[in-house]
Parts: sequence; structure tokens; C-alpha cells
Amino acid sequence: MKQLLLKIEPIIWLLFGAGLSIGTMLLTGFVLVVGLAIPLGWVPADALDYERAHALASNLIGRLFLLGLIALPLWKGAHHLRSISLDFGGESRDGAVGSLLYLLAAAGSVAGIVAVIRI
Amino acid sequence: MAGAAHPEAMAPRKKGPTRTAPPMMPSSWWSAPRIRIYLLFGATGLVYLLAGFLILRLAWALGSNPMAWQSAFDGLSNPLYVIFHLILLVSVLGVGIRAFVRMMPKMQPRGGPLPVLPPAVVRGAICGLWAGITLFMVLVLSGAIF
Amino acid sequence: MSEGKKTIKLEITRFDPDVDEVPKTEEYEVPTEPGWKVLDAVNYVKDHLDPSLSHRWSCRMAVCGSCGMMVNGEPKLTCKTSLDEYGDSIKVEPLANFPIVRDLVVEIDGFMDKFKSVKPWIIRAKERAEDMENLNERGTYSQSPDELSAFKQFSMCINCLLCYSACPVVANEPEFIGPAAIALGHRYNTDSRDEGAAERNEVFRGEGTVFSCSFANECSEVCPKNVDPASAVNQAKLGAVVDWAKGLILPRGGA
Amino acid sequence: MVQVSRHDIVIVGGGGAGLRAAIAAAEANPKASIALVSKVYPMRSHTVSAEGGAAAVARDDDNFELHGFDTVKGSDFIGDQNVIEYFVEQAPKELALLENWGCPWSREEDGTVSTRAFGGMTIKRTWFATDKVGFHMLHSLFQQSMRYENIVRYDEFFVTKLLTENGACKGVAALEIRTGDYHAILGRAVILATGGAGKVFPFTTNGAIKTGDGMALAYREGVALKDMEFVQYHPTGLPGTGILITEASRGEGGYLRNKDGDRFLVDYDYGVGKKAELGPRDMISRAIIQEFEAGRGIDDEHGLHASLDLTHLGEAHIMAKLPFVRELARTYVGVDPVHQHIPIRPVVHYMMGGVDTNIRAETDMPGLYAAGEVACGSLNGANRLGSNSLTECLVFGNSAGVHSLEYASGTNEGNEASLRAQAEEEAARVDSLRGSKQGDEKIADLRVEMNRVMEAGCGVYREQETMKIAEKGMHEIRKRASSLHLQDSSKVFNTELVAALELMNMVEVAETLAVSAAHRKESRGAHTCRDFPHRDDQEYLYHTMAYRTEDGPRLDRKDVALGHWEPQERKY
Ligand SMILES: Cc1cc2nc3c(=O)[nH]c(=O)nc-3n(C[C@H](O)[C@H](O)[C@H](O)COP(=O)(O)OP(=O)(O)OC[C@H]3O[C@@H](n4cnc5c(N)ncnc54)[C@H](O)[C@@H]3O)c2cc1C
Ligand code: SF4
Ligand code: F3S
Ligand code: FES
Repeated sequence: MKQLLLKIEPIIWLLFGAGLSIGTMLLTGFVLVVGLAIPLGWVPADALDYERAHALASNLIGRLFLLGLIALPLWKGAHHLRSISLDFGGESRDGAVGSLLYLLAAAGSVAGIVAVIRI
Repeated sequence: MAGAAHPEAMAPRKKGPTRTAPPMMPSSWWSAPRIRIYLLFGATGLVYLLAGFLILRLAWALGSNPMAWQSAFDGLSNPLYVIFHLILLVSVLGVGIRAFVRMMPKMQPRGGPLPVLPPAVVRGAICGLWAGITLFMVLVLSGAIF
Repeated sequence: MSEGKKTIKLEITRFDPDVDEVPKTEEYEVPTEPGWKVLDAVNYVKDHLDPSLSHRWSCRMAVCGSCGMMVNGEPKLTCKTSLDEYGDSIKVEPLANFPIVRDLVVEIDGFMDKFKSVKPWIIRAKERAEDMENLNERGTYSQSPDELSAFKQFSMCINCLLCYSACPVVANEPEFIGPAAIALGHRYNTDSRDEGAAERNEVFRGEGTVFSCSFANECSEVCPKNVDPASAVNQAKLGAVVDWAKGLILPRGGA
Repeated sequence: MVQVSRHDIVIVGGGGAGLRAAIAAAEANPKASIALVSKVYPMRSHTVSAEGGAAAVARDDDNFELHGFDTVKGSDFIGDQNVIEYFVEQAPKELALLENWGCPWSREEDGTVSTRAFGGMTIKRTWFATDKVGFHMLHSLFQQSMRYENIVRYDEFFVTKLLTENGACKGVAALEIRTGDYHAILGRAVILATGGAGKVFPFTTNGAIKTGDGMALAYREGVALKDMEFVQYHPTGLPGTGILITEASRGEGGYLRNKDGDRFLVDYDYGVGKKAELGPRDMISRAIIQEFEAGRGIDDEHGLHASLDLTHLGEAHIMAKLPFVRELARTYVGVDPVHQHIPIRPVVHYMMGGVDTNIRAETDMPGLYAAGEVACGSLNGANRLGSNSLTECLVFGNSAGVHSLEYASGTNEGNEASLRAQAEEEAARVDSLRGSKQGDEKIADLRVEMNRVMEAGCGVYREQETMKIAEKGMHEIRKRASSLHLQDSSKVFNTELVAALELMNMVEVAETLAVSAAHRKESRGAHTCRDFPHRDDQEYLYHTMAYRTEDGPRLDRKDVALGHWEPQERKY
């Protein structure tokens, strides 16, 4: 298990790095509008009614942005949680914890791909 | 974790010629202010992970039918979601500041074909990009453009 | 600088493997002089209060790297750390994350192995004798001030190991070769005279090296020489990844 | 039980000279086994603290003749000219090699290595890596040495005795500081590279480890210590700690000032001449003392001192060329040289004298070689020029490595039983010392006493009377050092035991120093007698050789190797 993790370390780190940087950049605007401004009523909710949301998300660029918003934070999250586990003496359980977290992120990413294709 | 550090940490490959006491960590290593920030930085991992799945759920709903979308979308005004999103906002800003202001300007590849720029320039460029993308997203999502 | 003499209380970790099972703490009253560093106080104890105290030091000018200790829980170069930074009571312990040989002396052989594992020397494709066309009439390679400054900072490491004491990953992952060793390998990778980056990146992709670092940045915070090992480690990650990607595109390492 | 190990060559010391010797031997014969024994991890060796630079001809307007003459003149004509010629010719190759091994020498825009001006050097020929030259040299050498699998390191092993057979050196006996065990590390040849002995003085730029061990090791086996009276005072040390502010700060254009703010080196004629701040160290140190005596020293919380003014150089220049000076001044005297003057005073820096060696780095004892500061190959004579000694470590380290290997291939291994017996005897001696409460002398007290005597008797200016007192004083202190009171009986990392052994070495060295000084009734280079203010080539143009006897050193003389540079008055 550890050996396998070691092999894919460069990919994971790339995904993590992308999550950390691009993910953060995408999330900031998203959470401001979708997570806060609309629910709090500062921006009218019809900005993202089904028509418009669908229109935005169904062109190619929209799909890519959406996929980035889904998959990138997952990798950033999984990798960070694994290192926290290590910081608290998790060396021995690292193989299991690491693979579990990365599987979760991978599953989420695949589902994300399916989701944006479905739109 | 308090007390002794990992007993094998930094021990010699071959066994030392004398008995040694196991390595010590200050018992409250994690409570030093700087370390606390670092741990919080790592802890944002959980927030990001949840955010990823939340957005996945929205996307899935959007691909299903208008009803599904509307109910998922309306669900976001639930106070629990709002609180989560507040936490997410703080996390995103915290991560952004640490990553874009402190870390990435120092990480320019060196010795390669690219010139090494002063950290301040890189910092400015990255933060500018961050602000730009954020502004773009805000405008698009709030219906101001497109 | 404070004026006049004052007496401080020094709590020092003592451990003698011949008699002690575990380290203990001993207290000393030390009359200090203005301008003293923590090391001066420890030396006072050794000279006047308890000659059996063992610690390492030599240059007392912050360049030999031997006098690192935990001072009030923070890794410090004791010959560079002024007593004025502390109150009347100071706790001095051996560097954290290292096995304790005796008193304030820690085991660093493990570090020496890690140090060597990054191949810290100039690697050239050709032996010097066959490399003459690259040398000028003085027998030196050409290197511009810019090329020099690309790695200069990372060559300033005095191997004081404070960064190892501060790094949470070192504490928990015995294999982790650690900030200073990686910074050193990266120093050679970024030296325009070196041609061994591919070899070292191979090392860097092994177990317990660059990707084990979780960017705690503590190493850079405590480094007394502004080496900034954290940025070295993370530049090294980038280098190792790029190298790896090149290897995928051009089979047999496109270095 | 003594543990025995065998090598072809045993090198004592992991500083610049020792590492260079190890690499030279390892390269010359990849099959040879080379032991590198050092009482500290090699990168802690005091070479690490050298700041200013290393000299070698590098510019088109420079040549061997000029470097050679500067060195001869600096030595006050008591340097051996064949050695000096060899040295200046080898120097450029050695520094270039170091470049090839990764030393980050400072560079010119065109990619060549920069050089700077240094005291007593008429041309800019001092190579530098900002102002941490020794540090970069040592680390480059150490890292390069890791490449050779045939170099076997013994880190934190303290050598206490040379093992001999029929008058030839065949190995060393060493205490493993970590465990308290004794080792006989045998080799067909032994190289001493243990550095200097500045710690016999109270106020020195030298680190705690510079205790003259190698000098004492050779001296006890009957090898002569040569020219011990010549002790270099560096003009610019920080008051209090003695930390060095490099000569490069004057090379880069700094001024020395007195209480009135005068650049006294220029305003008064101290023999330094027009070169003023770039004069040789002995002369500038004397000038500072004269200022003090004339009441023009600055007296404040740092004690009596003069000051070094770099403020006119500007922050950019200081940060580019002298960043370490700035760091040191800020940390240790709380002064920022960009805006303030640095307090300085003369401080003991370097031992010109040492184990008598020749151009091949051989001593009189077959199989024993010496290089670096521990050796006196008579390159430096009565006054070393700044930046010659790092190069010396390389040139003669290389020479010692190559020549000892040659010698080793033509000699036998030595009889293990007899060498082991010697080591066992030595182990027993040191064991009996550990934690021995018999004596009543405290190490720290005796060290302070020795320091006091040496400073009083063998300072910048010396007088017959005080030198005689120092001679007697050291004789007595050496006797007293044989009844030390030690409290620590632990075997593991017993630094008290190490300190005791070091003290015993220092008192031997200090005694030869005092005796050699008292006998030389002239002023030459760093040896300045008030009673005899002039150089006397009629009587004293020779090397002082000190041989050990129970009652103190017996002096002898050795001819100076003269050459085409005729002795003349030393004026700058
Ligand atoms: C502050 C300072 C600045 C200087 N600046 C310059 C400069 O700018 N230019 C210049 O040319 N020169 C300079 N010098 C002089 C120069 O640095 C030294 O002469 C030179 O470094 C000596 O090197 P070394 O290899 O002989 O000895 P060191 O580097 O002192 O090494 C001695 C080695 O011997 C080992 N050793 C000693 N005793 C024992 C023992 N008993 N058993 C086992 N091992 C032992 C030690 O562990 C160490 O490894 C400076 C010196 C000082 C102190
Ligand atoms: S990187 Fe800094 S803290 Fe770490 S060993 Fe080097 S000098 Fe010390
Ligand atoms: S503290 Fe440790 S985790 Fe990385 S950034 Fe430094 S090596
Ligand atoms: S004593 Fe050398 S670094 Fe502190």
C-alpha cells in the first residue's frame, strides 16, 4: 500500500497543488455568491435559476469550471487530511488512511466528471 | 500527540554505540502559535473535501431536472449551510493568504530556463490572478455578465 | 542591551545513560553579564557549577552549527541567542526530535546518513579531465552572478539541525530525510555547474523525502541562517515532478 | 579493551587541510583506505569561521613573482623561499579545483571568479565567497569527500597519542568521545591537520576546539615545534568575544578610526605607509596599540577599543560583499555597520609556528606528515598574510595526502601487537584521569591562569622581563596541569575529560611559545620586543626549533631557505 502511494506521489502532489491554488481561486468567488450572497438574499436567487445555471454549466468552459470546483478541493482536502493524520503519529496507519482518502477523492472526481457530462 | 517523538525518528541506521534516551518533543508542540496555524491550515482539508462533495451534489442535481436543481439550490439557505459556507470562506481566505502570499512566491523553480523574479512580483501576480478570477466568478454567478 | 549584572535560573536537562533511565532536569543559579548569550550561561555552569555537564560548542560566532539547543521550547543557536530575550528563568533542553546521547548532546549520525543520501557534490556527465572545453584558462567553470544567486541561499546551511527539531514531519516519520538535507540536494540541483539533477530527483521521489514534507514552514521560521529550507523543499518537489513528467513523455528520463 | 582498525593513511583533523589531504589520497589511489579522525564532526572544524578569502594569482596583471614576494616580505624574510615558490605556483590550481567541486565563489558579470584586495597583498588576488569563505570551503570539501567510499570517517574521536615503531609513525590512539572506548587506528602513515592553538590566549578569534592538540602530539614524540614565538594578532576583533571582523572589510574600503575620528593609519606614520588600511596585520595591530597608549583609544562599555568605519561603503555594497560582518556586528555588539562604527581591537588569530615540516609536508619523524595551521612549513615566517592560510591548507593538504600515500606504499604495516600495547597503555593513562579526584587543580582555573600569563607575556608588544615571567609561569602551570581534579566519571560523552586533555596539550604548546619568544632578542614580524625594536638578520635569521624535555623546551635553530629575494627593510 505504502509502496503504491509512493509511486503515485508526484500525481497526488500535482493534484493537491492544483487544488490548493486553482481550487482556492475558484472557490472564493463561488462561495461568495452561491454559498453566501444568494442564500442571504444580497443577490436575487433568479441569477441562478435552472435556465441560467444550466446555460452557464452546459457550455464547455462552464463544465470545466464546474469540474474544477468539484475535483480540485477534493484532492487538496484528502492530501491535507492525510498529513494531519501523520502529524499526529499516524505513521503506522498511513497506508490505510492515505489510500482511503485518495480513493474518496478519486471517486468524487469520477462522479464529478459524470455529473458535468450529464448536464 | 504529546511527549516523546516517534522513537525511531532521526536514529542512526545502524544502532548507536551507546544507549540513548528517545527523542523529545516539547510536550505541547502542537500548541505553539505557529504550529497551531499550520494545523489549522491542514484542517481546512476537511472543509475543502466537504465543499467538493457539496458542489458535486449541486452539479448532479443540475444534470437531473429543474426540480432537483431548485430543491438543492434552495436548500443552500438552510442556516447550517450558511454557517458551513462561512467557514469555507474563512478557510479559503486563510489558505489563499498562506499559499499565495507566503508560500508560492518562494517556490519559483530555479536553475531552469525561467528567470527568478523577486518574490514581491510573484506575490502580486498570483494575488492579482486570485482577485481577477474571484471577480469574474462573482460577476458571472450573480448574473451581471453573460 | 540590558545594564548591570543579574542572576538567572537555568533549568538544564541532564541525562547520563550510565546511571539515568530517563532524562531529568537540574537547576542552576547563574550570575550573568550584560551581552551574554545563552551559551555563555551554559558554559558558566560547566566551568563553575557542574563540570560534568556535557554540551557541544565551538565557534561561538554562529557558523559552526554545533550549539543548537531548545531554549524555552524553541530550537535556538545558543551562541546567537541573547539572554535578554528571556526573563529570569530559562529552560535549556537538547534539540527535540533527536535521540539524546547525554545531557545536551544529541545523536546526529542519522542525519549524517540522510545528508549523504542526496549526493551533495557536483555531478558532471564527464570526468574533469575530459571536461576541459567547459573550463576556462584558469580551470574554473563559468557562472554568472545570477546563476550563483539561484542557489547561494541554499548553500548557507550550517547543519545546525534546528529545522529538524522544529519540523512536525521529522518528529513522526523516521524516514523523512528532512529540510536541511533536501535543501542541500536542491542546492546542487540548482547549481549551474551541476549535471546530476536527474539522479537526485530519483532520490527525491523515494520514500520519506520531498513529498513527505507537509509545508509546515517551521523549518524556515527557526533557521538561524535564513536558508529558507521550506522553499528549497518545495522547489525540489516541483523539480522532482517536472522530472517525473518528462520521464513519462520521453521514456528513459529526458533529463 | 582497545579496538584496533587498519587503514593505509590516518588523517587527524577534518578541517580544510585534513579534508583536502583525504580527498587527495582518495583520488590518487581509490583502493587506499583513508581514515579521517576528528574530534568534532568535520563541518564544525574551525576552518568554518574563516571569512575573508583565499589567495591565488588570478588576474592578468598578477604573477607568481609578485605573490611570492608579497609573502616573503610579509614573513619578514624568515619564510622559506622554496616553500613559498611552490605554494604560489600550486595555489591557483587548488582554488580552481575547489571551484570545480562546487564552492560558490563570488563572480564577475562575465562568469569568472572575483578577487578582492587584502592586507599586504599588492594586487587583488584574494578569491572570496562573500565573507564566508572558510565556511564555503569547508562545506564544499566535506561534501566532496563524501563521494569517496574509501574515506572512512571517525567523527568525534579525540586523538591523544601517536603510535610509533622504530621511530616511525604507524597510527594513533584515540578516545571515542561518544562511548569512552579507546581505539588504535593504525596506518602506514599519519597526517596531522589539527589546526592552531589560539585558545592558549584569552582573547582570540579561535573557537573552543583550537587547543593545539596536534602540536602537542608531535612534540611529545620528539618532533620539533618551529617558530612558535610568532603569534598573529588580527587588528579587528570584536571586544569581549574576540569574534573576527574580517580584513576584507578593509579590503573593500573600510577605515580604522580612533577616538578623535581620525584615520590614524594615514594621519600618523606607523610604518604601514601609504597603503594605510591595507597594511599587514602585525603593523596595524601595533598601530592600534600605540593609539591606545597615546590615549586615543575609545573607552566605553566595550572596553578600550578603536573603531572600524564601513558607513561610507553603503548598504548595498555591505550586503553584497560583507553580509556576515553585518550579521556579526549586529548580533555580538549590537551595532549596524551600515550606520555605525564597529568597535574593534587586536586579537590573537593565528599561529605562524607549529610542527616543523618541509615542502613535502613531511616532519622529521618518518611516516608523520602535517598540514594546515598545525604545521609550520615556513610559508608564513614571522607574519602570515591574510588569505594565505586557507590556500595553504589546500596546497599542503594535497601535498601531505599525495606524499604520505607514496610513502605508505613503500613501508610496512607495523606490528599490531606492539602498537596495540602502546594504545592500551595510553587508554589506561586516560582512564585513570577520568573522574580522578586525586589532584586539586580545577580545569577552568588553570585555563584562566594560563591565559593570563600568556597575555601578559606574549602580547602584541613584548618585553624581555615579562616574557621571562611568562616562561616561568608556563613552566609551573604545566607542572600543575598534571594534578587535575576531575569530577565526571561517566564514560559517555565526557567533555570534562576532553577539556582536561586539551588543557594538557595547551600548556605544552604555551610553554614552547613563551620560551621561544623570550629567546628571540629582536623584533621581526609579529614578534615585537620593546627592548629590541629592530630586526637583527645577523643574529636571528633562523627558525627557532623547540624540542621537548621534562624541564621544558630545549631550543635549537634551523636555517632559513633563502632564494632570489634578498632580505631588505620591510616598508609598505
Ligand atoms: C575567525 C578566523 C578567520 C580566518 N579567516 C581567514 C581568511 O580569511 N583567510 C585565510 O586564509 N585564513 C583565515 N583564517 C585562518 C584559517 O582559517 C585557518 O588557519 C585554517 O582554517 C586552519 O585549518 P586547519 O585545517 O589547519 O584546521 P581546523 O580547521 O582548525 O581543523 C582542525 C581539525 O582537527 C581536528 N582535531 C584537532 N585536535 C584533534 C584531536 N586531538 N583529535 C582529533 N581531531 C582533532 C578538529 O576536529 C578539526 O577537524 C581564519 C581563522 C580564523 C580563526
Ligand atoms: S537549514 Fe537552517 S536550521 Fe536547518 S540545519 Fe541548515 S542552517 Fe540549520
Ligand atoms: S518544517 Fe517540515 S514539513 Fe516541510 S516545510 Fe519544513 S520540512
Ligand atoms: S558555537 Fe558554533 S554555532 Fe554556536
